[in-house]
Amino acid sequence: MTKVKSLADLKAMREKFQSNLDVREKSNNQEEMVQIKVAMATCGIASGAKQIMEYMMEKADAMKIRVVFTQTGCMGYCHAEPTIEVKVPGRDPLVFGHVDNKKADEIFEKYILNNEMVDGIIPVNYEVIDK
Amino acid sequence: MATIKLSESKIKTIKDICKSFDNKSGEVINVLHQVQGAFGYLPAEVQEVVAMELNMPVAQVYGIVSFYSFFTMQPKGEHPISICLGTACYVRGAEKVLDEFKRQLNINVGETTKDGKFSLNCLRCVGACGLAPVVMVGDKVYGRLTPDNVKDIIAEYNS
Amino acid sequence: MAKYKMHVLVCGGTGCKASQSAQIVENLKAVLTENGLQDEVQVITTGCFGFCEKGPIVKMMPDNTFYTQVKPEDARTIVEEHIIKGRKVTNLLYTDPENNEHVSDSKHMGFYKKQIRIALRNCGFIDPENIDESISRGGYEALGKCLSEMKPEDVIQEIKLSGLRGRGGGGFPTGLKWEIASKNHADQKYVVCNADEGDPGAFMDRSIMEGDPHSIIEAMAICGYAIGATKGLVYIRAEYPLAIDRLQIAIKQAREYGLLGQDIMGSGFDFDIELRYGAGAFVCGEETALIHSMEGKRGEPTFKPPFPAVSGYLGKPTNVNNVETFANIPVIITKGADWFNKIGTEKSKGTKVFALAGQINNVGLIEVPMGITLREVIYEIGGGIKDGKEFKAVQTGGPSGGCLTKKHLDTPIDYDNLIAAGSMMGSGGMVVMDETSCMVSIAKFYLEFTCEESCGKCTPCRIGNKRLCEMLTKISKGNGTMEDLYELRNLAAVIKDTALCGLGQTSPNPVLSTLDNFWDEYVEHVVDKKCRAGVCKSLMSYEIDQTKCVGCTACARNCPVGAIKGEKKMPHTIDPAVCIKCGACIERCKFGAISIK
Amino acid sequence: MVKLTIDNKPVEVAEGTTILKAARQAGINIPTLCYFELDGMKFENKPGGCRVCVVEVEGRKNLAPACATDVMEGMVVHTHSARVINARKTVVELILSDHPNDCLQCSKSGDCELQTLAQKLGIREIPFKGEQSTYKKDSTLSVERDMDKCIMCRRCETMCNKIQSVGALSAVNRGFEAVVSPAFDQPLGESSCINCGQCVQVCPVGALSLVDNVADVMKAIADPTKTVVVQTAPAVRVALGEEFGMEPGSIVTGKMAAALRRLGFNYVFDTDWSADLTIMEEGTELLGRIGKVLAGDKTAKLPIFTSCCPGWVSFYEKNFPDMLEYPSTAKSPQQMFGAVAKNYFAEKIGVKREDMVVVSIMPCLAKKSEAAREEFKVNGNPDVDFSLTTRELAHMIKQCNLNLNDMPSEDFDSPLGESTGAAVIFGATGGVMEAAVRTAYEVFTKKKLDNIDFEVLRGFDGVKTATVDFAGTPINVAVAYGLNNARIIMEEVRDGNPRGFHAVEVMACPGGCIGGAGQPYHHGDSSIIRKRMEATYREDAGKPIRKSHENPSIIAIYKEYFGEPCGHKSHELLHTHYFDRSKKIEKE
Repeated sequence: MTKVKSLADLKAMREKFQSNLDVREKSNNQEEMVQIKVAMATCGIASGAKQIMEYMMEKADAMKIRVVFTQTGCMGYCHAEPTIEVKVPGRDPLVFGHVDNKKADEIFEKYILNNEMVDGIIPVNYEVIDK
Repeated sequence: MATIKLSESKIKTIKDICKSFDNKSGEVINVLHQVQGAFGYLPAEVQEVVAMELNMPVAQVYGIVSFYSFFTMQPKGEHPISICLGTACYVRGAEKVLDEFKRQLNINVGETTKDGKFSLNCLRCVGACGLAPVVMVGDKVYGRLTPDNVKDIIAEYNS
Repeated sequence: MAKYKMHVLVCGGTGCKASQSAQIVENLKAVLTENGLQDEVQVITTGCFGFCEKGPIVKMMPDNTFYTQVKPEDARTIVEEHIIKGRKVTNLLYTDPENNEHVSDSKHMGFYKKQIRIALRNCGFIDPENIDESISRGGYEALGKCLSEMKPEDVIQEIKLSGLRGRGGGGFPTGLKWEIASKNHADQKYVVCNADEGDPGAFMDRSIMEGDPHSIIEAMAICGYAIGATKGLVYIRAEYPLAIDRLQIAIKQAREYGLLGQDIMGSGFDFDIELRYGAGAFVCGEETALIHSMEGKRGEPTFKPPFPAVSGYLGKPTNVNNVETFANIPVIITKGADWFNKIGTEKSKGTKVFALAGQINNVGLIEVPMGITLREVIYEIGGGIKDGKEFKAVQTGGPSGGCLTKKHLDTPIDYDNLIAAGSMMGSGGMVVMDETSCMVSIAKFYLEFTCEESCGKCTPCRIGNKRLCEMLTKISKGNGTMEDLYELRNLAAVIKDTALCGLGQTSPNPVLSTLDNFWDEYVEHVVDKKCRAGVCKSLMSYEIDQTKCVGCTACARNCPVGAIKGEKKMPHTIDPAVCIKCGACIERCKFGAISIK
Repeated sequence: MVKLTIDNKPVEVAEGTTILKAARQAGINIPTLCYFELDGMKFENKPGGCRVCVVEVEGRKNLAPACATDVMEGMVVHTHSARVINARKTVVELILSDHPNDCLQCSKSGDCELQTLAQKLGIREIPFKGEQSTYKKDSTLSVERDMDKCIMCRRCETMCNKIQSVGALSAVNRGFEAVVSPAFDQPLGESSCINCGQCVQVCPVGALSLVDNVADVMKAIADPTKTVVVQTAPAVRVALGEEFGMEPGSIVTGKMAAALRRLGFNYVFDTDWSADLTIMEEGTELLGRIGKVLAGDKTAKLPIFTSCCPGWVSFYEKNFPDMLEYPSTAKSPQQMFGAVAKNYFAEKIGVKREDMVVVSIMPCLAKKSEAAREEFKVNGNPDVDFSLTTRELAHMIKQCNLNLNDMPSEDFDSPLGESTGAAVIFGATGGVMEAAVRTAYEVFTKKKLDNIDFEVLRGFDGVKTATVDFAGTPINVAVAYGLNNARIIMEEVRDGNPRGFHAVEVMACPGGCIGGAGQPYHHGDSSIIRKRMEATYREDAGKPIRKSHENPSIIAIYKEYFGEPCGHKSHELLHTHYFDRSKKIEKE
């Protein structure tokens, strides 16, 4: 059994465990964070939504961007799967279609970090899922 | 002085419990908790053996048993019914539920039915105030009760 | 290790467990596995969320959806709808009673809006049986800070500056208590956590121990370091099996991590904790009685001084604090006294946990800043009185407290204001009553409790409270006189003045406060022989309104003593000589024909 | 020193003094009820439970119990403000509301602390009506219990547990039902009680009292077919006078003998006589055991424990069944007297055993139970028929319209009335040991003892030890009173007797028999017991003969009847054996 031998030890341990609780910690103040909803209905999953979600989670971690990932059902853009909705604090939500790893990189580097437009935005004609 | 009669296995159980606490008289409450856990109640003979093992006067053991409401010298029914009379349950009508249990079982608080199936007790707050009024049968908690539910609860254990 | 994308928190507090929350967890796990999602979604059993009225609670993370009154069979819907399809299960969402709208996020619920969670910071958020989750929330960092950066006197100074006062009832300044214990030198000292929560209708300490046991362990160790004690004891009610389990698990985990035991975090400080079990004696909440009980004796209090800080457990200096007090300690150390003492009022700092119960819509556990008003608690957090009835009184402080009325609704709640109003903070029970509560009966209820729980050592409590109770019984039976009311007041005052321990001294409060605030109701019982709430059976008579009765015979069939007579389809009548006033007829009558006069 | 003000009086007392004691020093007597202290005898009972002694301390929220509150610099105390008097009266009214109103018939009437208090406070009616506690009446051969009268002062509990370590009584139940009782509310006689009666001596009310045998004795005296013989114990003569308003420590030996004669006893004898006989037997037994041990006899046990005290005898029979060979087999003086009276003396005066009634006057309650032991009966007829206490004798004298003060001084009858100073001191702790040493020394060394006053064995210490030089042989002796002190020594002996004791004297009661449970109530005033002790040694010093073996009547009876100490005849009449009376667990 690992013993905690100093305060530094304890802090390192906290660091190590923290990601496990990230999902919960983030949920407490999601309004201040980037929220990414991944459409995870049958069509989404079939076109690789799961993989893209995992990729983006790792990407966010690597870039040290605090992102809340949630799964949602079908957004109605089956033609453009995988689709994701990105909500950056202070901006309107945007929905991106045909997201792959390359597109994901772009979304992070250009849109989220620098507010530059990226191809693949689907016009806002969808209904908000939460209603 | 009198001779105390008790079965060998019970004596052994008590001795083992006392020994696990190094036969220290300061541990008497912990010992009584475990002994009651083993036998369900603490009859006089059992207290005598506890006193002897912990080398303390049996009057003091009885002084403790009779002080704490958790300890009982009466065997409980097969299904001990405990009615919460904490404030939250009280203001939400626990007394009526209690009266109904008394009526249905035809026993008073602290008593056991003739067939040994049910015994009736009151307790103060099990901490499930959100479910008030609350009744426990054994370890099972029944919440948001009205006198109408009493019959069904008893029936559940009578089949 | 699998990285979970979603966490489902299920309340594992006693209340929710009683409503089958364990089964919900099992079902959730089963359905998740069925769908191959066991590595995607983590199901965690947490401590109490507080909103017991609406339990069992299930919270979905990270989207923060708060499901209420979930049943085991709802597990499938939650997984298939919410988790797989991403659609919220609307019928499990909380409905705002104001506008009948569904609220999905607890932050937008009235119940949670005004709360500040310090003592309950981790309750309903972490798995209390997993020390890693506690550590990742900063658990044991305060202890680490004390051991590596602070001298014991710095720790005491910080607690003193914070203004923290004992949350168990009396409100004694915690830092001062520690200081006294630290200054008494002895070969052995003890830190005791008083977890013998006995107020009927109060369960905050239980919830903390069930929801965040590590915060107690950490705080006790900090206290041990501050006062120079290496041994800690938790005196816990045997009636709290879940809390005992979780504490035992937590102590074991802390030992494994070296956070209890010898040379904690390489500081050379040793500390360990043992559990001692209460056995059902309310008086053992009093610290000297508690100590005697831990020593294996009858839990009788002794006169103070000597205080436990001088001569306590086994005659050694002992510091006794209650669970909630300890739960505040780590936060004060990490965030600093200055942060803490900005919350609350001038003389009462920080927050207080209350167990909100009674005739109120939102029964549950709340943590609010000191200084909040009763109105805010009852109407904004508590959601008002049940069934739209009228607020009559709120009882705080349990058997040691008193009943407050409408005129106190805007009084800021703190130690001193409550005492000035004739009640007290107590451990935090708060029972709301509507017009159906009779104040004489309420006073009698508490006195019966005190009589049953009196240790019997001193005359005023042993005989005095018994006599008070008998006088109240006499009054509720309609046999009281005005002289009785004056004698009631005199006796109550003498008991308050002469009883041996704090419990005896406060035991007449329910009588005195109801006499003060509901004098008219007492006079009504005595002079008019009337109980306006319809509770005192001897003062009631049941009557059937001949114009409303249709002769359905439901009342007559359900009368246990055959007091109701009448032909079928003809108005019935009640024979008052036979009637035992049980109320069975009223409950059965569908036509509202029976009334209490 | 701490300065404070009590009732506007400046008072200066040592730090750690209670308000109660500070007030007493200032001449202010705050009433108490549960509080009880025997100064210098380590007996203290202050649970702070009755709340009668509450006083007002300026600046404090609540009234403070004077018995348990230490003084503080600058404290301002009021002991009789309106608030205090109202509270004190209410508290006493509450006690009375749960107490039978049968003062007229109560054995404690006139000596009752609650009655005195109610009078002092001028209580004329009890405003509280309600349930009264009722319990089964219960009695052993010595102690009567009427717990309806119990006021929960807990003095008896403290005495039974802390001082005597008997553990028969404990507070049981809680709240209004709380009471002091044996386990499971069983009869006291079935408990570990050894009938020392100290619970009775300290009870402030009539809850615990003695079994009164006055009527039995009066009946025997009235029966013309009976020859009634009375014996009086050493400690009675230094205490009886108190019941008749005399100063504590008054010696009333002659007046008592006169009163007994006027009460109609046929022969007025003295237990002091059989105390001398006890020394002969016990001393010889001691020397015999020492001799055997020195000769390497493993069956002989040392130390020898005295066996005069029946409370102590019951105590070791119940608690140390494995050590029954240690105590002396000599009967107590009461029983030696009974055996001699009903055999030797009855024969001598030609009265049949059944027609002789032996009455003893004892400072003791346990003597009543001792007299009833089966081993002290012949065909169901006991050697001692009735054992009365000092208090009962006083009642009897009063009942017969006699006043001890008016009695002339008379001698005891012969032959069982002659005694020495050694017998007199049996009444005080250490006395039996001193008397035994006076005789054993001279018998062992065949030399005359120059100084017979063994100061080291006197006084109020609970345990005293000394080494006496028997002309080159050091003899280690110990003296204890209070059975917890005795228990500690017994356990020490069981663990190998590290201090090498040869002889140990044990008396159950505080200060020995002078503090016995049958003596006039001392109400916690230990100076009364001290004065009885002083009187005891005064009486000894005034005696012409002060060594038991020099008592001519004792020398005569050995010559005429017993032959030699510990001989065949004395074994038959003067020695006994002990029984294992401990609690047993039997497997079913």
